[in-house]
Amino acid sequence: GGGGGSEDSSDRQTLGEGGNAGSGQDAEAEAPAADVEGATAGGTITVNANVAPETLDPTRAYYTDSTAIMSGLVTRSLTQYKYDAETKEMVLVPDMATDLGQASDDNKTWTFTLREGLKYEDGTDVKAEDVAYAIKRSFAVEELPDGPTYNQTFFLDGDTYKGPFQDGDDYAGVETSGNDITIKMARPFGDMAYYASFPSFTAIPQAKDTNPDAYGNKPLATGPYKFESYQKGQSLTLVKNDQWDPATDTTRHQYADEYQFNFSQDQTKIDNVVLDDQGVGQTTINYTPIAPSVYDRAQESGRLAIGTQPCTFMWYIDNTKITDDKVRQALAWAYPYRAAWRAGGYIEGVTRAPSTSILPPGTAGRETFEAIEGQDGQTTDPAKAKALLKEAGAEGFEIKWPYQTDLPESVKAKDVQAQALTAAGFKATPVAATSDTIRALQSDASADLNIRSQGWCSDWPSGGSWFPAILDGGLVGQEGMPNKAQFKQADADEQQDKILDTLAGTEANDAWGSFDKFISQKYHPVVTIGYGGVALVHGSKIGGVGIDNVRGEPTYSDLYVKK
Amino acid sequence: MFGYLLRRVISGILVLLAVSFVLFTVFAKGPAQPALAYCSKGVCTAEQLDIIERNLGLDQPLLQQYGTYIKGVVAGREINSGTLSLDCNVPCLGYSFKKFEMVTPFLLDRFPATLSIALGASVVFLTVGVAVGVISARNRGKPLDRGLQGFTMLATAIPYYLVALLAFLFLVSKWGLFPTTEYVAPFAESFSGWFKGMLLAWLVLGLFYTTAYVRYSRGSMVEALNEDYVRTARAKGLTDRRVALKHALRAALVPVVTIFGLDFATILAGTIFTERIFNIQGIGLEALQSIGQQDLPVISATVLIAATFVVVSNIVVDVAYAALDPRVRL
Amino acid sequence: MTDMHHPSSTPAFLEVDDLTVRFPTRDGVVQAVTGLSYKVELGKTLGIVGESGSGKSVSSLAVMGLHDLERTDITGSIKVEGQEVVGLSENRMRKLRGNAVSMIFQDPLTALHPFFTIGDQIVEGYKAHHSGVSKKTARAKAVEMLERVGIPQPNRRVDDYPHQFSGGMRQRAMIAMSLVNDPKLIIADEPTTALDVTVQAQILDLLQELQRDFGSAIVIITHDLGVVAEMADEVLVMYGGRCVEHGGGKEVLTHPEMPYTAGLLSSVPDLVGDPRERLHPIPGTPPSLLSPPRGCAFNPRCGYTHLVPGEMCTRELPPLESGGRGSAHLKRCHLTDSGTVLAEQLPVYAGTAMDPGEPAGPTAEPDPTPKENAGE
Amino acid sequence: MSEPLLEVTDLVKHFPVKSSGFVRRTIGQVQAIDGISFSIEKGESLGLVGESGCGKSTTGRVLTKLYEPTSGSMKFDGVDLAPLSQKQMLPHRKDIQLIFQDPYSSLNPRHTVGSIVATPLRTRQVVPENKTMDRVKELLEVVGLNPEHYNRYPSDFSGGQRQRIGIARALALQPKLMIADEPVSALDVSIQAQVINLLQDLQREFGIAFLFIAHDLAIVRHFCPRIAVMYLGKIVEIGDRDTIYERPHHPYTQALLSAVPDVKQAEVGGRRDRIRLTGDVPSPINPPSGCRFRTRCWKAQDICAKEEPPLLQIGRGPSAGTGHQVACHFAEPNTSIIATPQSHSA
Amino acid sequence: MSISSAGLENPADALEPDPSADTALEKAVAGRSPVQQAMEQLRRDRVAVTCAIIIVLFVVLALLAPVITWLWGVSWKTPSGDVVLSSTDFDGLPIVGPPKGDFTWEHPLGLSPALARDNLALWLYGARTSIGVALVATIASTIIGITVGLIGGFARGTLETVVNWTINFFLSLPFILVALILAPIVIGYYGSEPGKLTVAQFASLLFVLSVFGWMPLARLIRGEVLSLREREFVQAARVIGVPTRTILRRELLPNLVAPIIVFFSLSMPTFVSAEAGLAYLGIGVTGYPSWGQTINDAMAANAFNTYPLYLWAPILGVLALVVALNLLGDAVRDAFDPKTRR
Ligand SMILES: Nc1ncnc2c1ncn2[C@@H]1O[C@H](COP(=O)(O)OP(=O)(O)OP(=O)(O)O)[C@@H](O)[C@H]1O
Ligand SMILES: Nc1ncnc2c1ncn2[C@@H]1O[C@H](COP(=O)(O)OP(=O)(O)OP(=O)(O)O)[C@@H](O)[C@H]1O
Ligand SMILES: [Mg+2]
Ligand SMILES: [Mg+2]
Repeated sequence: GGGGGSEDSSDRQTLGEGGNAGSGQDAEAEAPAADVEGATAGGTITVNANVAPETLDPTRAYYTDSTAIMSGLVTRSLTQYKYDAETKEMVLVPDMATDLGQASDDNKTWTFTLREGLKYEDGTDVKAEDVAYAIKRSFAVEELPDGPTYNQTFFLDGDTYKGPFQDGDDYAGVETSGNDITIKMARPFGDMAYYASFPSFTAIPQAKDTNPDAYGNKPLATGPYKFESYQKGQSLTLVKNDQWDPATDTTRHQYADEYQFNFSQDQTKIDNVVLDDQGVGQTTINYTPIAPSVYDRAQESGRLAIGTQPCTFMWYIDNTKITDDKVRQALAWAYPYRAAWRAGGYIEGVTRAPSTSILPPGTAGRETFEAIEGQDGQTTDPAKAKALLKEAGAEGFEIKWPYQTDLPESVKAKDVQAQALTAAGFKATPVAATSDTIRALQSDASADLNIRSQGWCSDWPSGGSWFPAILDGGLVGQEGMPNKAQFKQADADEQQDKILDTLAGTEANDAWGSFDKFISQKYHPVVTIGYGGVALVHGSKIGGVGIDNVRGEPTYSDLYVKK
Repeated sequence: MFGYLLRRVISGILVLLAVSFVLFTVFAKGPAQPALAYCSKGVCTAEQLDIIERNLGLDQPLLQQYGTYIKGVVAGREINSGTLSLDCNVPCLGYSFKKFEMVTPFLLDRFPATLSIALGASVVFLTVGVAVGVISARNRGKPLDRGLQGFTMLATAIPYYLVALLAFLFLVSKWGLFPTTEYVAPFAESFSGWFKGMLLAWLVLGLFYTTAYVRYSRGSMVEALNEDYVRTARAKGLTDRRVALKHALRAALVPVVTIFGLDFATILAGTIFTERIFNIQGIGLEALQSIGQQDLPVISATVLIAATFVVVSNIVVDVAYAALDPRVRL
Repeated sequence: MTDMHHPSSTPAFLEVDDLTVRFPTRDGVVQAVTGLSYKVELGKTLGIVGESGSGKSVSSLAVMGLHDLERTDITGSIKVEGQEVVGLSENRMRKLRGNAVSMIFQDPLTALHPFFTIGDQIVEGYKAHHSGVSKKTARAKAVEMLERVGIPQPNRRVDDYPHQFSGGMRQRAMIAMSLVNDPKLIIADEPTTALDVTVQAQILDLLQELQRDFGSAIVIITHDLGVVAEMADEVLVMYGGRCVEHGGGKEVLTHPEMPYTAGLLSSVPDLVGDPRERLHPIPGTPPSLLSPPRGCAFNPRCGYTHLVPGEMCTRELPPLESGGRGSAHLKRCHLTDSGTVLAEQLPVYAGTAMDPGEPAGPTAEPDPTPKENAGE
Repeated sequence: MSEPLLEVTDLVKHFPVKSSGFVRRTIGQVQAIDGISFSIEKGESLGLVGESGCGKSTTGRVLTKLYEPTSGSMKFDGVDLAPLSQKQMLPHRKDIQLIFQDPYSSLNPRHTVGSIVATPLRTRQVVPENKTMDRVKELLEVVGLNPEHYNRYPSDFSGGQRQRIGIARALALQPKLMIADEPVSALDVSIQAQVINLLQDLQREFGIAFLFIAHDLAIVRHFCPRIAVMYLGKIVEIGDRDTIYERPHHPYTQALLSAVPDVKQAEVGGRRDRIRLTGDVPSPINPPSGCRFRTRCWKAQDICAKEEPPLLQIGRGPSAGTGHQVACHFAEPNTSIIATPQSHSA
Repeated sequence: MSISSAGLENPADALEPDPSADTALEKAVAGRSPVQQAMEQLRRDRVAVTCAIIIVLFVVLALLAPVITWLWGVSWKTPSGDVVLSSTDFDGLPIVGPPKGDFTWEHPLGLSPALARDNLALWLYGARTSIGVALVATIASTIIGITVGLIGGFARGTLETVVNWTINFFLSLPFILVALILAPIVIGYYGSEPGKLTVAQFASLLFVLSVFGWMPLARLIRGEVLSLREREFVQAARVIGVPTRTILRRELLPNLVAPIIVFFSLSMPTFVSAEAGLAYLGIGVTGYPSWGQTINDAMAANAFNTYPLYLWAPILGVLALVVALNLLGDAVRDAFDPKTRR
């Protein structure tokens, strides 16, 4: 399969399986990275999006777009993914580190060795202390919120150390000696090599971090490009970083002279600009998926790139409010999968695909199964739902789920959902929110909702970045509702702990796969409403386009402007 | 004149104070808890919320907050937040904890772009609008007049956003008739770059507003052409052109200029969409974004700047009015 | 002024012949001026009098060529210095306007442009006919003209705006403006109506003085019979768009031959005679120009129709012809020997003559019968 | 002599002139009327003449309390109206009515004649509502309009007829005093006479007193047995008709009279020696010191600038006893202003 | 959006008949009121009649929307999931009717993308919302504008200052920003109660439109009143002792018909587009279609190059309405304005 597209019977490019979504590793990858075939230097690459990254601070970058931009072009980290054009897969390779890290036997101590010759954009050397500082900095979740939070779970003193701003440099979890950086864990953490690819595992000189809040407005580049100007929410201009040495880099290239990112653009506009393929449009790539209505045009143009995204979209059933398993199953039959994709502005089979398991395709150890017999992730059967409701004696059960009034697609999807729920014998009560309030609403356990709608994407291609983060009983009651299903079952939690504490590598991955099947079939804690995919268009003069299927983003560092 | 200006300025300042106070109250009494916007993923413990509120000064009584804000505007102030302590210079419009920047310099940076759009578009709709209005008025009742009136009317019927989008897509993206729109600083960078980058934005926004000005100027031109002094001018043996363009137009401009002052507020609304479609980073986009992010200081600042725009333009218009009409004494 | 003598051989400077001006409107055709003829010689003054709406202004605007030709039908002939101006191209007409022929308008406040200085407005007229004059010369000309019309401190006031002038000064400025090119014909449309009596006297003096100096012909339009009496060598009385009486000034005012003129004279109160005597107004209101009464336009208001046999007055338009008092005194009336009759007999108004029921006219109006006339 | 209907004493009306500065200080006063005194008997009519801007209309408006007087008293029927508030004024309103100069702007173009004339009746509830229309028709008939036209609009009427409507409106309340502010200046000569005759009839019939404001000396002469001449906010001469016209004492009155172009005088050989006044009326914001007329007066001497001449009774001669008063240091009669012609109708 | 400019076209238009024109009018009068005369003139004006017919037609179509859609058997509501799936393609574009299928009488204007709603029904109900909202908002802002303008023009002293200052204040508030700020507030309050939310959103739409739409009219009226109050007929009423409020209502208001008509005909279209813009922000008519919302949706669906009919049907609706309203407004104003009545 591979992460790329495949052709279905109607000539339409659709998603293939997720491949191994970056779970491949190549500890021996060599620097410099091999040239992209046909790549030429020079030119400006314009990147458009209808969204904008919340932050570009390396410590806070956690969304797929900000991670892809920063890791791909600006900030190097200990490890990184590299696009393999042949297999169209991402492969984990050493980046600033010389290898993928040396773990102790119990997976509780990890050591990375920094390469020689790494420099910041200002010409100063990158030191191991800077990486250590960056790691410590990522504990400062109060000052620098929104970043990944595995530190707190797995790292030594993760629950007590609050980062260098509050607790100073004294953190026992990270030690440096020469070029070595040693990270200590509180509990076994077999996936550290993956985790080390996050921008938070970059190097930040402490001296330059005087105003941590503002650091993200102009982070110091270690990669091939540096910030020239950044207008938050609107635009970002990257120019070549002449201090970057390709000989130290296994993944990145420095083809274009400049990257011009335009955020918060009108979707209709950017789709057409690229498809019209005139002037700047020829050297433009969009990182937000196209609107469905231009799909045909995009495909004809031959400049459509399709790929998977390791994401599963879910209706998190509030398991404390909808306690009857039959009602939960009824919801799975009632949900209007395909109609809701269309209403929601997704391209069936391309940007949304039927989902069965919680783990998306490409996740190591994933099992394919049906959580409910016959439910293939796209069948709506109101009669079955009705029957189940009747069995449960819950006819007219009220479903309250949120939607965004200022997002027309959300409003449309809500209409379809409400219709389907009503048809299936539920009482449908959509709850209005705006793009500003929806996050808070969905994170508020006391909100008057019994369904929350969200997607989750792999942080790395193993179940370890899924269940402990979103369906762990211990998370119930925590601020911000990380466990939006409020799912807490003794047997499930017991299994999770066992996997975390005793298993690593393939064993662990396989165990997560079975765990997925176990809870899905036994408890139906969520309705999986689709796997994600991306369909990007680019101008005719953009070369080296690949889809990073770890993040569902373009492979920025391979892009070049065709002559 | 000076006294008049002073009086107008003070009345304008009162307006601005009222505007800012209303904003403050709306936010303070509104259901949205502003501090929430600063929590990670919109999630905070009550403790964290308290800290944020303290940082933002939201725990103080409304009037005191307002007082602090106004003091900052006139005298500058120090902004403290947790580990941070920053000097905010006059006119201090606060510090954006969303952008981690001082609002004033940051908006000042965006301001020239917005001003460029507004002024350029004004030039377009004033010149085109008045020119078409004059042609219409001089040919009133004839097919040319009806045609022009009808045509300009059509433009208002289509939402501006659509007009701008289509203009961009076809004129720039598809046919490449216009250079890509962007803001280039006219003095610091390149004047011609600025002109080229703004041209389409000016034309589209300008032509959209032209409709109204065609109507105004046609109306006042028709009126002026009926005035006795126009007959006097003709009786002197002046050419019709000169009579229309010197005597009638001069008088017809006065009401148009007055309306222009009134309209400035709505032109600003137009710049928001213009900025978005034409990729021009100005205040309008910031306003749009800051509202999305509940970034209070930026919201207040943009609203205040917009209001100041209006107030100032009204004063300017009054002065222009006096310059146009010697009977008006300020 | 009677002592002024011009050889009668002098060809008339302005000759209006059978001038008809009509305005087609949505409601019908407004027959503003019908069959008007007159001549004015250089150095002479013609006074045109008549009620509001009788076509005085329209006829003189036709002479200036100031009508919007797309909305106006003009027939007949107007000759200025022998040159036909009806149908003259706009461009050539323009050369005449403000040059050989100029006009003074009634309300100097609205007739002067409020946004330009007095000087500018005078200079503009000068430059329009003297291409290539320097700024300085033009300004000097403006100052000179202001001085000429008696504005004190002309070189300072030349930069003033009209609103800084008083009413009388504005009218002087207006006159200065119209005289800047030494016109041979001045048309003054109610030049003093907006002014106070004392100022009016000043302006009338000024006009006479200027005429003496320049020898121009003047057409003065007014509805003030006193002004005509003072100024005019000849008087033309208009009613309903037509000339109804035409003759020497004193002649017409002392021995009117048209009942309308007589009516006008008797309705004006004066400074002599018994103040307690009742005024004798003409009953009713002026005729509609959209559908003028049949026959003599004045017949519905005339107190002498009973003296004309055979309902002539309502049937037939009387010709403009010489009455008993010499060929220069023309009248439009069926009444024979009207001069004497008017002098000796009081008008008789029959209630029916004024019956409002007739859809006679404009003022076909409601009830034009003033009470006091009904009884008389 | 019984108490006069209206007795105006030292009436002053100043309009403040504001500066354009930041604080809008009053930097001067338009001395529109500056201490005038006169009285009107029941059923009498007093003429008020003068040049534009001399304060005639202001006088009328102060008397109807459209403007608040600055000082002075105006006793009407024994009550001083000057200090009354608008509310206290209400009961007196029906007794003093105003006829306006402009027959176009004084009638609301959007109301029918009937409703215009009925407004005072309804507002003051003079007649029961069901009788209102009858009364309106009566009034229209009185002023010589066809009562059946009560449902037409002012635009359907000619100027003279409109003026009649205004008169009907003023008559509706049966006032004791009618202030006619240039009631005929906007009308054609032929119509002027109609309206003057009508007013005279009404005055006679209803015994209404008139304050007749005009700038046309000939018309005032026909309407008013007594005449006051105003100049720049002051009354400079007041007396009965014959005195004023035949033996005017004040130079201004003389000049005014001599400036009138008059057909009948033209008949007798043009104008007499016209007294040429130079210049314009000075600004009422800064009136000349002393005698206000001195700047245009040919008789002016030093004393005129220093001392304001009081309005004094002219005690001798034929004008004695007629209440002839003049405000001039050098008052002397001039009888040659008006030449007597032979009557043309003879 | 140019709410603020509506109606200022002819600031000096006098309402009173021009005296010099009256002889020219005389024929037409005989016993007819100005209103009747104006109607007469309008009746003779072919353009005006056509426009009136168009407007009436639109209003009738809007009113009869339920009947027509019922007769035609179409509905603007989202059909069931099965129908959505069977009538649209994977990319949301309809396969029944244009652009992918052929014309069908069942859905003469086709179906909407994604939700497969019937466009005819959307158009008809859209007309309902758009015209209705515009009408209500126009009436509301007209009333506010008249009231404030009358007071501002007639009052003196403190009240005058306050009123004028208020006008300036509202003029200075950036309408669009206030709307943007209001949206989340309203939704925050009523988000979880769909019934109340609809009402609140609708109410705030009308609030925003009318609160920010009245200033130009108020300024215009104030200007007119300032000149009208010096007219002698106002003085006459005061001399009679008519109370001020009655003077405002009876003497002044009837003379302000012309500017009010102009304002009316110019604001209606402004409000039609404003409604759409605000709906996008989340305040406005939700759960009901409107022309503006359809236009927005069509824009997002790239309808201008994939499905033109979807975009142009509502735009043509707005266009026809706007043009008709403006031309009719002009004609009505001309008919009532003696100056242009020739
Ligand atoms: N452009 C026009 N279109 C239609 N009718 C017109 C036009 N100009 C003038 N009239 C009409 O022609 C008639 C004569 O008007 P004119 O101005 O000549 O009167 P006048 O004698 O000058 O009166 P006044 O003393 O009021 O100035 C009037 O009834 C007037 O309404
Ligand atoms: N409301 C006002 N505010 C300020 N000044 C005023 C006001 N009304 C009148 N005036 C001034 O008072 C003076 C007298 O005015 P008024 O109207 O009484 O004169 P008038 O004698 O009636 O003149 P006219 O013959 O022109 O009607 C004038 O100088 C005028 O400018
Ligand atoms: Mg005239
Ligand atoms: Mg007056």
